[in-house]
Amino acid sequence: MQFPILSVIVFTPMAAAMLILLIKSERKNEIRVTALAAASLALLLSLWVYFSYDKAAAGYQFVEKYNWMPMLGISLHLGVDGMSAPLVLLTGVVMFTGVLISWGLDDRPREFFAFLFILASGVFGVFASLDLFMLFFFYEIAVFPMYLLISIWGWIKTREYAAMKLTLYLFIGSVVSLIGALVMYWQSGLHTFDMLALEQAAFSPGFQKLWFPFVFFGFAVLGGIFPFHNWSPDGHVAAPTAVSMFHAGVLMKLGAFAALRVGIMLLPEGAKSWSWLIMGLALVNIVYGAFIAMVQTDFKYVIGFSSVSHMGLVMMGFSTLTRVGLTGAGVQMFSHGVMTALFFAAVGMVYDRAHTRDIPRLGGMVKPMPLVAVAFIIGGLVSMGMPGFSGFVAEFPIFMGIWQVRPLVAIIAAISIIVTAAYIMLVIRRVFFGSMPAEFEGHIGPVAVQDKVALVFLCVIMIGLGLFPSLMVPWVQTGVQHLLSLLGGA
Amino acid sequence: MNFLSSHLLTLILFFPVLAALVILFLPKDEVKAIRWTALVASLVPFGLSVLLWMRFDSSASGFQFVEQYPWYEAIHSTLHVGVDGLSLTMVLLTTLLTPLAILASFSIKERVKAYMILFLLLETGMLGVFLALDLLIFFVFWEIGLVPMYFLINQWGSEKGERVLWGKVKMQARNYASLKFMIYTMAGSLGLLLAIQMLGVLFQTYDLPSLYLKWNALEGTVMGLPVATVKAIAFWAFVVAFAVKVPVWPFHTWLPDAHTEAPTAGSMILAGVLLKLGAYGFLRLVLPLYPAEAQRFAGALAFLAVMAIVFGAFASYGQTDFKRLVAYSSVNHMGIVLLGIAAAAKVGLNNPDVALNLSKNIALNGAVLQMFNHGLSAAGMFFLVGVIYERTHTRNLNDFGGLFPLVPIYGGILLFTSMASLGLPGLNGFVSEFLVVRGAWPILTVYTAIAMLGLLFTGAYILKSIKQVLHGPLNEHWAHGEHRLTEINVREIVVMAPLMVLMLMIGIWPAWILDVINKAVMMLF
Amino acid sequence: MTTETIIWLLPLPPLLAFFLIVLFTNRHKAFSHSLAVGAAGLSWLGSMLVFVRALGVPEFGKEVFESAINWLPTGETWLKIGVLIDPLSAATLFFVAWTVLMIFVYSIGYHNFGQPAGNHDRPGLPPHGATIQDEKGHKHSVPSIEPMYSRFFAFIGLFAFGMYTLVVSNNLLTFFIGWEIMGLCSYLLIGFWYGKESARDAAVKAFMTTRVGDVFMLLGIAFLYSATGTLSFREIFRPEMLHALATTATPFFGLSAAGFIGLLLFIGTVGKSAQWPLHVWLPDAMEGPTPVSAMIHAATMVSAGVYAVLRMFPLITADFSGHALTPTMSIIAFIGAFTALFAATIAVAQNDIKRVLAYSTISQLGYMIAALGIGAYVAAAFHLIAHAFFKALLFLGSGSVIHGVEHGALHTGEHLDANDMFNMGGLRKKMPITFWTFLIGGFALSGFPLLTAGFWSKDEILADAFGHGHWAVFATLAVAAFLTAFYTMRQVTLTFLGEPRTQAAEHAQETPWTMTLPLVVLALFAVGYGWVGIPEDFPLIGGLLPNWFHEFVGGTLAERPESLPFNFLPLLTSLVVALGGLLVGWLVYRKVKSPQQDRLQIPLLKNKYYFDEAYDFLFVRPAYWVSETFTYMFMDRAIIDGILHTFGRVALWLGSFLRNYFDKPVINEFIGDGTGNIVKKAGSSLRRIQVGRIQSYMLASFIVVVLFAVLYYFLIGGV
Amino acid sequence: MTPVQIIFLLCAALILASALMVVTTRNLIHAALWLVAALFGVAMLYAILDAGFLAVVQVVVYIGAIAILFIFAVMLTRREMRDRGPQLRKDWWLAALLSLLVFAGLAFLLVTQPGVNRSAAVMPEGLDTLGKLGAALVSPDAYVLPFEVASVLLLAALIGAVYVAASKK
Amino acid sequence: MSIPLSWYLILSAALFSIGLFGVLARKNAIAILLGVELMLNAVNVNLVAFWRYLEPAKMAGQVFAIIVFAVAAAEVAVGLALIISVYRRRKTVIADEIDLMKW
Repeated sequence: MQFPILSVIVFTPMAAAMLILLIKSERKNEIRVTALAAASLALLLSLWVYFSYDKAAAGYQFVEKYNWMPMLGISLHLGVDGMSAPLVLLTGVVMFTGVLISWGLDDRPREFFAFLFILASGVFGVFASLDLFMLFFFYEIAVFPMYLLISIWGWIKTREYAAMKLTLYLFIGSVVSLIGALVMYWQSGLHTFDMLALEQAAFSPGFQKLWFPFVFFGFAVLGGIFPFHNWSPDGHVAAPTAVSMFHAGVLMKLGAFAALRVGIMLLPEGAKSWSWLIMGLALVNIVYGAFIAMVQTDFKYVIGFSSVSHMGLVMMGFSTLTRVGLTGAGVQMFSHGVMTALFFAAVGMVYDRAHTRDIPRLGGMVKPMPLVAVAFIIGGLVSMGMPGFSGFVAEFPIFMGIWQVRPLVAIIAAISIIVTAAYIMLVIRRVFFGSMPAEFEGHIGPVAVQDKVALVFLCVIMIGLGLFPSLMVPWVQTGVQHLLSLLGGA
Repeated sequence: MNFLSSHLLTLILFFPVLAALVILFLPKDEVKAIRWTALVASLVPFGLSVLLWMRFDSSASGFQFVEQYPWYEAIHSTLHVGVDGLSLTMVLLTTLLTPLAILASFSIKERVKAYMILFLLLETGMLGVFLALDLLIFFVFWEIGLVPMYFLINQWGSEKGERVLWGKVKMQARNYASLKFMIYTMAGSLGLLLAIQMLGVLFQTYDLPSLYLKWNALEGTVMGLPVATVKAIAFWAFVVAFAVKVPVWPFHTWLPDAHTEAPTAGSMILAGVLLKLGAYGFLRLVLPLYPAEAQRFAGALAFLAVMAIVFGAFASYGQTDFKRLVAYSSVNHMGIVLLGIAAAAKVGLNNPDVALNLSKNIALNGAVLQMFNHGLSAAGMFFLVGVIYERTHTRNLNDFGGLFPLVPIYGGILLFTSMASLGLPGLNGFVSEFLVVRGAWPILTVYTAIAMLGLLFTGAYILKSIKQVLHGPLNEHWAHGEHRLTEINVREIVVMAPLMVLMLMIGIWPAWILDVINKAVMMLF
Repeated sequence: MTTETIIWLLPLPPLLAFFLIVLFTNRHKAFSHSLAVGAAGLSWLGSMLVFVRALGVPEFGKEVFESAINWLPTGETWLKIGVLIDPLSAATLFFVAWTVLMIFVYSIGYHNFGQPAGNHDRPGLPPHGATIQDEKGHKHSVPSIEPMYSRFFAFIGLFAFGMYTLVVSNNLLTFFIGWEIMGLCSYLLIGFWYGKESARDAAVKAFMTTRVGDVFMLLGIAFLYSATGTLSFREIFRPEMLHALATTATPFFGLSAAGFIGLLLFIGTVGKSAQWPLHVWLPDAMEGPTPVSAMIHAATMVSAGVYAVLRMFPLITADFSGHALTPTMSIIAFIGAFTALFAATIAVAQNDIKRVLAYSTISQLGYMIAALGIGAYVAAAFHLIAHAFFKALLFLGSGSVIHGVEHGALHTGEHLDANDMFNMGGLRKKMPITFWTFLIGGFALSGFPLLTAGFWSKDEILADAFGHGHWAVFATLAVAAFLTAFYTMRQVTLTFLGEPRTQAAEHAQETPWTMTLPLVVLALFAVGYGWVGIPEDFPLIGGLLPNWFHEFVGGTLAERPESLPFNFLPLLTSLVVALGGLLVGWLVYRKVKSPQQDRLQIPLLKNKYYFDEAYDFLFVRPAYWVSETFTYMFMDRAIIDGILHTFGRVALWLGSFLRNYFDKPVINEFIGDGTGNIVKKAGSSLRRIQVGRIQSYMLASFIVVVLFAVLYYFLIGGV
Repeated sequence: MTPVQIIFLLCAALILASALMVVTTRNLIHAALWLVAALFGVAMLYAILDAGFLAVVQVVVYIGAIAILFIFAVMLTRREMRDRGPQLRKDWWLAALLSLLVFAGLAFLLVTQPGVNRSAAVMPEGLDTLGKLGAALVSPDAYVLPFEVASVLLLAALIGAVYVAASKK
Repeated sequence: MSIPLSWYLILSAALFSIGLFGVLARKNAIAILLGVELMLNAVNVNLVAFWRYLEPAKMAGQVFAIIVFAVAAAEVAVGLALIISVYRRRKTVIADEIDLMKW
C-alpha cells in the first residue's frame, strides 16, 4: 500500500478550504498564503503523479480503494490512467495559477477561496475516481460551488442569470447521465459502481445503443457540446477571472472526460453507433463557435465561444474513435485547458484595469502590460493551431483521425482554423495594439508579479508541449491504447 | 569539429533562436547591444552556411548533412533535416539576407528588442522550411514563419495610409496588409495542411524521401476515390498553398499590400526569402510528388505564370507608389520562376526525349537561379526604397524628381540594382531569365512568347521609377532646408555592397552557383 | 601574347576605366579622361595588332582566331562563350577602334576641359557657361566645363566595352550582352543631361523602343539555342546545321526555322538600327551630347544592328537559293529600302543640324539593310564601314559647328538654338577645318563620285541591286540617294555657305585641336577608305588597286560571293543622283535665308509623318491605361481584392447571423433560457401553493410518500 | 382476556384518548397537560414490556423535562393562550384524511404480516436488563459511539437553544 | 404474557397517525412540536416492543429508544428556542405566518 497520493491530492483542496474558513476573514493575506500553499501542494503532487506515472506499465496506477457503501458496491476508488493523468496535472496547474490570479481579489476572499477549493476538490475527484458513483459525487461537488462563485463574485450585470442558467444546464445534464449510470448499474447485475468492473460488464449492443446518448450527452453538456453550449459563454462572461479559468480550463474538460470515461469506455458499442451524431454536433461546435466568436465585441464572449469551438475539437477527437483522433483529443483537453486559462487570466487583467470588456473601446494595452500582450498572443497562436505550440500538437492528430473516418468533415472543420486565426488576430490587434483610448491614458496600472508568474508559467507549458509533444503524447497514448482495447479495435 | 559537421544544419537552424533567447534577457534600453547581438548572431548562421557550401559535395546525389531526431512519434513525424543543391542555395540566400536585413533595420527606433527577436525567429522559420525533409516539419516551419512577419508588418510597418474595404469600412493600411498576409497565407496553406494529413494517414509517415517513393507508387483507390482523382485534388491543394506564397496571379494581391506596408527590412526578407518558400515548395514537393499531375496541369501553371509576368509588369508600371511598384515587380519576377517550373513540369520525369530533358534542365536551372537572383535584387530594391523613404517620408514617385545630383552615390546604386532586376545582360537577372526563356521556349513556345510582353514592361516600369526618382528636373523641395536630402550613409552602403557584388558575380561568372544548382536539378528531376 | 589572349583582353580596358572612374576618380576630371582615353588607346592598340595579324593570315576566313570557355552549365553540357576574329569582325574592329578613339579624344574638347566651372551649372543640365574676369577687369562669358565630366567618360568607357564585346564575341550570347550594355549606355548617355525633360524622355524612348527589338532577339536566341544546342556562330554556320535549320519547318507563317530565327533576330536589328517602324527613337536621341550622337548613332551602336545581320547572314540566307528572295530576306529588303527613302524624305525638312544627320543615318542604315536583304553581303559591309567613318565625321563636325556657334552665342550673350541651321551660315570662314572636314563627310555621304568612300560603297549596293534584278529596291535606293545628296547639300549650304545670319554665327570660332584632330583623321578615312573596295572591272581606275575588301570580307562566308560583272546603268544612276542632288541642293538653298523661305517646310515632313503622335496614341497611352486603370485598379483592386473582401464580409455576416438569428433566439431563448423560463413559469404558477407554510409542504411530501409507499407495495410487492 | 391484556387496553385507551386531546384541544396548556397524560401511558407500556428503566426515564425525562418545557414555552408565548379562532388549519381535513390513510396503511401492513401476532419471547432467566443496557451503552464494541454522538448532539442542541432563545438586547 | 405484538404495533401506528395529524393540522408551532413528540413516542413504543418480542437478549431496541429520547429532548429544546425567538420578532407562533421561506 503505497502513499495514497491521489486521495491526498483530491482532499488537499477540501482540507485547505476548511482551513481557510477557520481564518478570520479580515486577515486576507494569511488566507491567500494558505490558499497558495495548498494550491502549490496540489500542483506538486499532481506533477509528481504525472511524471511518476509509468507509461510502460500503462493502465490505472496509484490505485486506491476504500469501501464506502459496500452493500451498494460503492467504494472510494481512485486511480489515474494515461487519459486522466494529464487532466489531473491540468487541474493542478489551473488551480495554482487561479490562486495567483485572484490574489488581488478583495471581496470576501475567504469564502471565495474556500468555494474555489471545494470546486477543485471535486474536479480532482472526478478525474481520479474509478467509481461511477464517486464520479457523480465529485461531479456535483464540482458543479455546485460554481453557482455561488458566479452569483456572488461574478459580473454584476449577468451573474444571477448566468449562474442559474449554468446550474440548470449542468444539473439537468448530470441527472440525465445519472439515469443512464443507474440503468447501467442495474443492468450490469454486478451490484457495483466500480468502473473497472463495469468496463468488463458486456452490455448488450442494443442496451448500449439505447443508453449511450443519455450518459454521453448528459456529460457532454458540461463539455459544451452543441446545442447545449450556451451556458458556457454566458457563464464565462459572468464568472470572476479565476472562476472563468477553472470553468473553461477544467470544468469543460470535466464534462468531456466524464463523457469519455462513462460514455465511451463503458458503452463502447453505443459510442460506435452514435459517433456520427457526436461528430456532427462537434463539427457544428467547431465551425459555429468560431464564426460567432468572430463577431463578438465582448472580449470575454470571444474567448467563451472560442472555447466552444475548441471543445468541439475534443468531441470531434472522441467521435473518431481512432488512435490518433483520441490521442489528439486527450492532448487537446490539456492544451485547451492551459490556453483558455491563460486567455481568461489575460482578459481578467485587462478588465480589472480598463473596467470594460468592450473590444471597440479597448486598445493599446501592450504599452502598460506588455507581458500580458505577449502571453495573450501566445495563447492566440495556440488556439489557431499554430505549429510549434501545443494547439498544433493537439489539433493535428485530431484532424488526422477525422481523415481516417470522414475526410469531408476534416475539410469542413479546417475552415474554423482560418476563422479562428482571423478573430484572434483581430482581437489581439484591437485590444493590445492600436492607439489607446484617451480615457485609459495613465489609468492602466502595471501587472502584479504573481500575475506575471502565472502567465509565464502557462506560456511555458504551452510552448514546451508544442515543441516537445513527447512530454504528453505518450501518456495519452497509453490511455488511448486501453480505450481502443475496450472499443475492440487495435 | 566533428560535432560541428555532424550538427551543422541544426546549428544553422536553431542558432537564431538561441540568439533570440539571449536577446530576450537583455535589458530593453540597451538598444545598441541588442542590435549588435542580433547582427552578430545572424552572421553566425551565414558563416556556417558558407562552411556548408564549402563542404557540400555537389556531385554526390541525395541529401547531405542529414540529421534526424524523434519529434512526434505518435504521428510518426521526425525532425529530419538535410540539404541538396536546391535547398543549399536557398539556405545561403536566407542566411545572407538576414544579417543584411538586420543591419538595414538598425534605423528601427522603437521596441528594438521585440523587433530583433522576431527577426531571428523569422530566420529560423525560413531556414526550417528549406532544410526540412519531413513533410510535417516543413509545414511547421512554413506556418511559424508567418507569425513574426505578421507582427513585423503590423507593428513596425508604415503608420500612414488607410485602406477602404467596402462601403465605409476602413482599416489602417498596415493592419489590413498584415491581416491579409496572414489570413491569405493560412487559408492558402489550409489545403496543404489537409493534403499533408491525408498523406500522413495514408502512409503513417511524413518522411519526404520515403513519401516520394510510396506516394508515387500508390495505386488503386484512396478513401473510395480513384488515386488519380485524389492525387489531382491533393496536387491542387499543394499548388494553391505555394501559389499564394509565390505569389502567382491571381493570388498575388496580398503581396503589394504586405510589401508596401512592411518595414524596410521586412520587405527585404519578404521579397528576398519568403516568396522563395513558395517556389521552393513547388520544386521540393509538387514536382517530385506529383509528376503526372504536374505534367497534366503544366499548361494551367504556365498560364498563371504568364499572367503573373505580364500583369505583374503592367500593374507595376501603373504604380505611383515606389515601394508598390517594386512589390509588383516581384510578382513579375516570380512569374518567371513559375514559368520555368511549369516548363519542367510539362516535360515530366524521365522523358525519353533528350532535347526536351535538356530544355527542362535549363528551365529549372533558370528558375532556381532566378529565385536566388530575385532574392538579391528585390531585397536590394526594397532596401533602396527604404533608404529614400526614411529620408523623405514619402513613397510617391511624383514627389521625387531629379534627385540624382543630390545623391549621386545612391543614384548609382539604385541604377545598378534596377538594371539587375531589369535583367540587363552582364548582371545576374539576365542569366536566369535567359535560361528560363531558353528552357521554356521549346516546351511552352506560345506562353514564352507572351511572357516576353512582360519582359518588355519590366523595362518600362524600371525606367519609370528611375525617371521619376533620379531624372528629370530637380524637385527643389529636397534641395535645401530641413528637407535637404542626405546621401546614403556608410551602413546602408555596407548593406548594399554584398548584394551588388553578388549580382555582378553571378552576372559575369554564374557557373560557381549554377553548377551546384545544375547538378542538383539533374539528380532531382 | 597569343592573338586570342589579346582578343580576350580587348574589351577590358574601357570596362576597367569605367569602374576606376566610378569608384575612385570621379571627383578628378583630368584623371578620369586620361583613364578613359588611355583605355581606349589600349584597346585601339590591341585592335590594330589583331587586325594586322589577321591580315597576316593567308586564307583568313577559313582560318580564324577563336577561343572559347565554359560559361553556363546546362545539364550535362556547357554553354560556351568565347571570342572570334574573322574577316568581318576584323574589319569592324578596325573602324570601331578608330572611331571610338577619335570620339574619346573629341569628347575632351567638347566638354570644355580646361574651362572654368560654370557659375550656376548643375549636374544633369548642359553647362551654361561661366563669366570670367580678364586682367583688364571687364568680364566676359566663356564656355564652362561639363559638371559631370568624369561620369561622361565612365559611361562612354562602358559603352566602348559593350561595343568591343559585341564585335569580338564568337557567340550570340555575349554578342547580346554587349548589345544590351550598349543599350543601357545609350540610355544613360542620351539621358546624360537628365535634368532636361526632353533628354529624359528621349532616353526612355530610346531604351524602350530598342528593347522591343531586343525582346524578339532574345526569343530568336532562345529558339536558335534550343534548335541547335549552341550559340557559337561558327558551329551554327556549319553547313549541315544550316541545312537542318533551313529544312525544319516552324508553325509561324510557314517560315523555316532559319527564316523565323532570322526574322526574330532581324527585329532586334530593326530596333537597334532604328529601322522603320522602330526608328522613332533615334532622332530624339540627339538630345544627348554630340559625341554620343556620333558614337551611338553613327559609328557603333546603330552599326551593331547591321553588324548583327551581317553576322547572321548565313543563317538568314540559309534557304536562299540565289535568285528568289526568301520571305525573311524580302522583308528585310523591303524594310531597308523603305526606311532609306522614308527617312531621307524626312531629313530634307529638318532644320536641326543634328536631326538632319540623324535621319540621314536612318536612311543610310536602310541602305545597308536593303543590301543585306538582297544578299549583297560585301556591299553592305563595305557601306557599313564607310558610313561609320563619314557619319562619325559628320556628327563630330556638326558638334564642332554647334560648339562654335554656342561660343559665339556666349560671346554675344544672345539666346538662340545653336542647333538650328537657320541660325548659322557663312561659317566656312569662321571655322575652316570644321568646314572642310564636314564638306568631305557630306560628299562622302552623298556619294560624290570617285573620291569619296560613300560613292564606292553606295555604287556597289546599287550595282548589286541592279545586277540581281531587284528593280524595286534599286529604284527606291536611287531616289533615296538623290534625296541624300540633296539634303546634304542643303545642310552644307545653310551652315557654311552664304553669310552669317546671326550674331552668334558672326562670332563663332574654330574649336580646340582636341576636337578638330579627330575630324581630320576621320576625314582621311572618309576619303581613303573607299579605295580598298574599287571593283576590278571599273572603267579606268578599276584594277589599279586590288578589290581587297571584297576578297577579305567576302572570305568570311563559306563560299566567297563572286563580284558582279560591271554594268554602266547603276554607275550612271549613282553619278546622276549624287551630282544632281548636290547641285539642286545648292541651287535651291543658296538664296534661302529663313525657314519661311524654305519651301520644303511641309508639316507632314517636319512632323516626321506624325509617327510619334501615332505611337503615342496607339501604344503609350493604351499601355498606361492597361497598367493603371485596367490591371491595377480594375483587375487587382476591384475584382480580385473585391472577391477577397467578399469572403471577409460573408464570414462576418455569417457569424453575426448565426449569433443574432440562431444562437440567441433559438439556442439561448429556446433551449437555454427556455429551460430556465419553464422552471420559472412553473415556479411562479406554483407560487400560489408555495406560501412558505411548512405544514403544507409536509402535507404534500407526506402525500407523496404515502403514494410512493402504496405504489411500491403494489408494484414491487411484499415488504 | 388476561389481566395484562386488560391493563394494556386501558393504557392504550388512555394514550390514544389523551393524544387525541393533545392534537385537538384549543387551550395549549391543556394540550401540554394531555401530552403528559399520553406520555404517562406510554411509560406504563414500557413497564408492561419489562423495560422498567425506560419507563422511569420516560417519566423523568419526558414528563419531567420536556412536557414542563412545553408549558414554559406556552407561558412565554402567553398571548396564544387566549383561544381565538380555531386551532386547526383550513386544510385539517386533508391532514386527517392523510393520517387515517397512514394508519390504515400501517394497520393493513401489520395484519398482513406473518408472525405479527406472535407472543413475546421468553425472558432469559436472570437477565440483568439494566446492566446489559448500561454495558451496551458504554461498551466500545456496542453502542458507545452513537451514544456519545447523541450526548454531543444534545449538548450542542442545548447550547444552540440557549443561544437562539437568548434575547439579544 | 399473552399480548400479541400486533397490539403494540397497532397502538403505535395509531399514536403516530394522531401525532402526524397534529403536526399537519395544528396552527400553533408549539402544538406542532407536541405532535412531533407523540410521533416520537410512537416510534419508541415500536422499538421497545420489538426488543421485547424479538431479541430481548440484545439491547439494541432500548438503546435506540434512549437515543430517541435524547434526540427528542434536543429537538424540543431547539424547537422551542426557535419558536420563542421567532415570537420575539414576529409576535406570533402561528406557523403559517412564519413564511420566510416564501418564493
